[in-house]
Amino acid sequence: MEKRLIVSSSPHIRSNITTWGIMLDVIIALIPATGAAVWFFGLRAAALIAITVISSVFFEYIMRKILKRSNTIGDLSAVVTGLLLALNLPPTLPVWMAIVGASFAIVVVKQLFGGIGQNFVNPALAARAMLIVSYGSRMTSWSEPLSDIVSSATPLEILKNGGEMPGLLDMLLGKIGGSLGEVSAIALLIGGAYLFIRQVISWHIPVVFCGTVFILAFVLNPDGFDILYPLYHILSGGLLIGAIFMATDYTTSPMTRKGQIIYAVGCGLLTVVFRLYTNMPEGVSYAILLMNVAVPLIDRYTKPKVYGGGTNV
Amino acid sequence: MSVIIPVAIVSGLGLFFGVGLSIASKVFEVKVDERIEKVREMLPGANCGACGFSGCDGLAEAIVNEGVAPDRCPVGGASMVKQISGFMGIASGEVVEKEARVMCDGRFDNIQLKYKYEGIEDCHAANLLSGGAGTCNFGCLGLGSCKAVCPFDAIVIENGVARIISEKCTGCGKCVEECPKHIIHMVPVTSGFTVFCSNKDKGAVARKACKVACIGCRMCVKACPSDAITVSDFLAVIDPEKCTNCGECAKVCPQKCISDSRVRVTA
Amino acid sequence: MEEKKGLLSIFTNGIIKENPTFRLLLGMCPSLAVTTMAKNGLGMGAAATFVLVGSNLVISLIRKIVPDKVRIPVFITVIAGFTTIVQLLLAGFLPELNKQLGIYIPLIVVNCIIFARAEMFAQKNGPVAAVIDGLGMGAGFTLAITLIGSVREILGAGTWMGIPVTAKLFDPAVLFILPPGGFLVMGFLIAAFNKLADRKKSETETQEETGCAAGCPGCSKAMHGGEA
Amino acid sequence: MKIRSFRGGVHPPQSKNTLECETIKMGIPEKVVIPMAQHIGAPCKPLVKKGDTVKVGQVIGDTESYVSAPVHSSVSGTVTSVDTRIISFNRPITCIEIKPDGLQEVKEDIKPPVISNRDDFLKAVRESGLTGLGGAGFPAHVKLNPPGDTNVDTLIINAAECEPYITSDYRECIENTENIVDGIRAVLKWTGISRAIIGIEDNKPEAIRKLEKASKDFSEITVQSVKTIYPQGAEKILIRTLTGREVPSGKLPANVGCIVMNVTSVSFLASYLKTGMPLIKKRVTVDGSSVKNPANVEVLIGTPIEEVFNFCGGFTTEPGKIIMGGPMMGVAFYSMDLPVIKNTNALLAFSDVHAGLPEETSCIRCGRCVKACPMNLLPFELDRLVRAKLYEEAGQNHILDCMECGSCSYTCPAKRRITQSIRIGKDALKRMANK
Amino acid sequence: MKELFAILIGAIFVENFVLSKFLGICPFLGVSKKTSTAVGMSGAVVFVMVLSQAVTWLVNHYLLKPNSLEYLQTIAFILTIASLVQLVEIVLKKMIPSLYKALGVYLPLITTNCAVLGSALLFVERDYTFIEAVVFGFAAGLGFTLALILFSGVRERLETCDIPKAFKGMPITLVAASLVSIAFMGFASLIIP
Repeated sequence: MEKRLIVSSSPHIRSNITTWGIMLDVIIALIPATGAAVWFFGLRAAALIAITVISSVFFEYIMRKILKRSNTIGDLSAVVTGLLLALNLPPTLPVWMAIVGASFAIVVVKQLFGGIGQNFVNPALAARAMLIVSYGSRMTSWSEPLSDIVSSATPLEILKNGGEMPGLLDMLLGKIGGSLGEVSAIALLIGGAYLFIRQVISWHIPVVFCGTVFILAFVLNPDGFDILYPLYHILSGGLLIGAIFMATDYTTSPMTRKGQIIYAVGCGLLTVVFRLYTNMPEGVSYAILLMNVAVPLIDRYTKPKVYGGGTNV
Repeated sequence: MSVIIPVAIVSGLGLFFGVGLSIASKVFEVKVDERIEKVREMLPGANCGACGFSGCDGLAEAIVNEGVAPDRCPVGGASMVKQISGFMGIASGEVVEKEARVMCDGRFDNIQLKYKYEGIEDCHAANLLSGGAGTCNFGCLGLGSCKAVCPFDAIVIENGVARIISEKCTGCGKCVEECPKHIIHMVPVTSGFTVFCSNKDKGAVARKACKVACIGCRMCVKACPSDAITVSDFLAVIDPEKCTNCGECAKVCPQKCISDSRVRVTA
Repeated sequence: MEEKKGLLSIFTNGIIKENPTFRLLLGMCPSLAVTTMAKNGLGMGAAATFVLVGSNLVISLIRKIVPDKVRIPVFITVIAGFTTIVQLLLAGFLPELNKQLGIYIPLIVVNCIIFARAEMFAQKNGPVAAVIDGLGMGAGFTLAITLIGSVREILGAGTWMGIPVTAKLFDPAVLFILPPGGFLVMGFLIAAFNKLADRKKSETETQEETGCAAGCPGCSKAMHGGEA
Repeated sequence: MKIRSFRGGVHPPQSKNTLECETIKMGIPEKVVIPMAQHIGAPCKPLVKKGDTVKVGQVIGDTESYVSAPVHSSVSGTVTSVDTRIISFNRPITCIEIKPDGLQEVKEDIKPPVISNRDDFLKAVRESGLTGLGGAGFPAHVKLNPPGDTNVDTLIINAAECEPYITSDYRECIENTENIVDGIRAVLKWTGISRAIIGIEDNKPEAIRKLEKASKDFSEITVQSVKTIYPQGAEKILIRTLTGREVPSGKLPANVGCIVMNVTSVSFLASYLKTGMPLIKKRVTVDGSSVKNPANVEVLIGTPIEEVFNFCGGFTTEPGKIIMGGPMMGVAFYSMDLPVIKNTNALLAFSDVHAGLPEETSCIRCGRCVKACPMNLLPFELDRLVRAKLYEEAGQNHILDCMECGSCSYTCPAKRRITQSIRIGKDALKRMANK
Repeated sequence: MKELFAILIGAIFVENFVLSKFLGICPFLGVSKKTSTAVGMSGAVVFVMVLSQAVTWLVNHYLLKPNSLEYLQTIAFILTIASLVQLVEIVLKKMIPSLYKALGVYLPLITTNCAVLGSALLFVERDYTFIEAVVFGFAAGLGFTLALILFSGVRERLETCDIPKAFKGMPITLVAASLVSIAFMGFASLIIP
């Protein structure tokens, strides 16, 4: 048969941005934080991260196979989910629990809803919340950085229950207790800057999120006025990793600028409420998850004004 | 005494509300469509909301006014669905059982392709691009838009042409509406011989487009003993009301575009 | 129900084909709320079965006397009466279980299963069939929520009916005895039921279709008036 | 000078390889095929039949209908057939095929039109056969005669050729600068519009300089450079960029006081007023990875595209896809027999490597399409709704306001075919409306 | 005042009727397909909850308690609620058709909404005063509203998701509810001032 020309609908050219490329950028941006985690918590941390990532990819592969759907491990999204989940785990967590978390993230949160782009809450965060609810004590037992000593407190716990706070420099570098990836503020900020430069994320969500936390923590400080207090809130716990990497997850954040700002303010507000008014020292995960749930509604009410003055319904 | 007080209170409450309600319902009466009431009575009345409507009244209204399927109610079970469907069927006056039929046999062995289509698997999308990739401009595009809308999995795409599995077809007509080429028609289930072509071009053009295109030669018209076939726009159409399924038309058709659809059903 | 059914089929109907929890999706609230333990499921199921059987019987008996207009309030009263009886019985004999189940016992009154069966079955059938239907539905409900309770208890607390079963295998995930676990287990069990029902259906379908197994090439030949 | 722009848009690679290619005239083809509908509006009825001899500039198709423009013969020769073919739209169109005799005898009655008032002018514009040369092909006399309830104060000349590859308007600015200015002045004079703004992208300094120089004596004409971003040259977008006005949904530019004309259109108008020769030829950019010698070619209307490609040295590799127009909004064709028509501004041929589209994956809701959409729509949402067949909801989300510029599909990292899906939705809505 | 605030916050967030007490699951799952219906339903629920709390409290306090007939609660309450809802429906239909159109169509669903009866039973259990009972009803209604409206947004999105066949419909809805419920776990340890 003679050769036939291709006919397709315009446009006939495409940009070279791909899902794969975006995910790769996120992974690159997480390298400093991952490095910091391995530096501070040793090989055990490296093993935990590797196993979480591998099992995420494995579950993604298996689920797509079972559901008889196209294979999507090539888009690297499962790697990102696994990596983010691993960085949100305490260094002492038993490996099998991390695997349970990865299966929850990929199977229940992501693939049951149709896979990439269709989950309505962030898989890594939902898995973390699920692990916290299920294995509360394991998920909150921390270890001292650069040693094997099991310590009892993260800066946020100290902030809540009293005690001596670590120095600002230690907090910036990450020489504090906490989840693998959340300790080193500087590594996270480097990653954030990379994502911003690569135009993978815009500044709106991280900056408004952190800004809201800063202002509210400053105003609601139970011990009176102290500029250090809100700063501690920013630098400790999962705020930075949450604001830069989790709250900006495309799938579970609003589409428009206006929506993103409302969403980020909501995240900040809920974070402060959870940190100050509940028994838990940390609330970033729940705050983002709750705002994830609200995203469809935010999207619905923040549709842009159409050219020519029409409004979206 | 200890028995009388509770009984008195309960029946008192019952009486009070009963009387109050019946008075209220009389005073505030609002007329409702009779059919809605009838359907409402056939529904279970659990008001559980599992159907997605506001209780049984809401579903009854939706069934009557919006044509929602009664199987939305998970409570009633099959017998209720049948009962309501029957009631609605009688109400809308449908008696003849019909099924859908794709009036095209432009399989890949019968037609050529003008181009290689790249894009969304949807007949409308392809139709927007110079009327689709096939050489016949009237034929099935084979991208399965009808299959996608069929609620009963009754359509398969074989070799570039949609085919309807008549055992599964309920005659809902969704595919008829969907087809951009308008080549799916509703015919009585008893209808046998069918012209499997929709090409309205002149004979020569049609023949070039598809090996089994109707060229409007009128051989079948002459052969038909019951005057059931008419040709307009170079296309033969069999009137199922007059057709006796004798098969004379199929015998004479030079293009072999008339065949007995029942053969496929029972084969 | 016009056609006469065997009493046995009425009974099994409620357990499998029209399982109130998994197939009809009725009575979700108690199915989720009290199923943190298998035992609670069993207790709740028994209580609901009692009310179901009782109200089905009474309604079936009085169905001819009650005018249509007031049947709904009457049904509610009957159901509420039986619920109160169960409540008092439980409080008297099984105070522990009563405490566990809490307000969900009186809430049987608004359980859609009971009302739906009253409307759909008891109202149209004789007392014997109605009682059997009540038993079947009750059994189906009981089995279903006991199953949910078992899964949640084993995964969430590592015990079954209070007996430790998984102590050595893994740490129980508390999530499962909390509300999210309820939704989750319920969702998975219904999906599993769907899958099973689907498989059954497709089995029968493939059987039907084997009649046409060699059909398609044959058919298309037939379509061309026996050409070739 | 201040450079103006709009919100949204994308930056596809410019690929303007033919910027410096001076227009070459192509000779008389073996045959010409002239469709009776090369514009938006009623198709023309053929005025000649098989066997007739025709001359250059002779009217061979016309209609009574107002929204239409006559069709002229581009060659002298013999009519060999009048039949129905499927050319550019999804409907059969009557076409007149002419075999040229090579003499190019000009029809005797061709002479410059005499114009003394607005009506004369509009009549002449219609007779010239001019339809919008930029893209859609809207008859020019209709455009220049807006409904009575509008008050047009600005003539916008669209020289923002934002599609990649195409340089034919740019060549017009360079080669026929005087004609452009003359054409603008004629339009302003006879329609009574007070000012004209030439909108041109800031990556064409040479053209800007020439236009500024040619128009410096006429204060009513301003040259305004605009940012180089796609789709700057879309009518509604250019209006907003230049005047800040937004054309309401379903309204005409005239409703906000603007008329937009393509730069080649006004230039042709000037030459028509001087010579009386109607629209029979067109400058076409020929480019693409398969084309041996990319060029700007002046082609007689009706020339089969195969001959145009051959004129440019043929193909280096066998093409996998042929596009009439630019790569963003152009239409892909399957046959090399198609003729060049009035609004053809480019012919692109791509080799197999560049012809196919990447595979579609799931939307990741990254929001790039929302950011790119110049109409402020939610392309991802429209895509989702159309695929779920929720056409009415898509309509409520202004799917009909989409101008199919393709920015969303271009920028999508998941390579969703958003524009195509929007077309399906618009088509479905139109069908529903017709019912 | 402080107690009322505690009741309010508690009933909306901490012991959210739907997500942590499993009350009103049927309408939660049934009517959450579209945000618009969810809003209507929520309005109707809040309205009826407040009204029924008031009336059942009066029935309990002035009819049952003095005669020590607490064991008749279930019957008395359900009768009261059922009749009340029907009365409201009939009256609205005639008197304020516009409001009926917005809320009334959801009223039949409320009779069997265990949230209404549940909140009545709970105020007895907790020995609330009249004001407290009404506020409790209002707050529980708001909690229901919050969950329902949030969830309706999620479900509208689920509508076009590519969900595995066995999970289509109720199962995926329950899994989604589970995830929403996990998100609400954040409120579980809220310290109420």
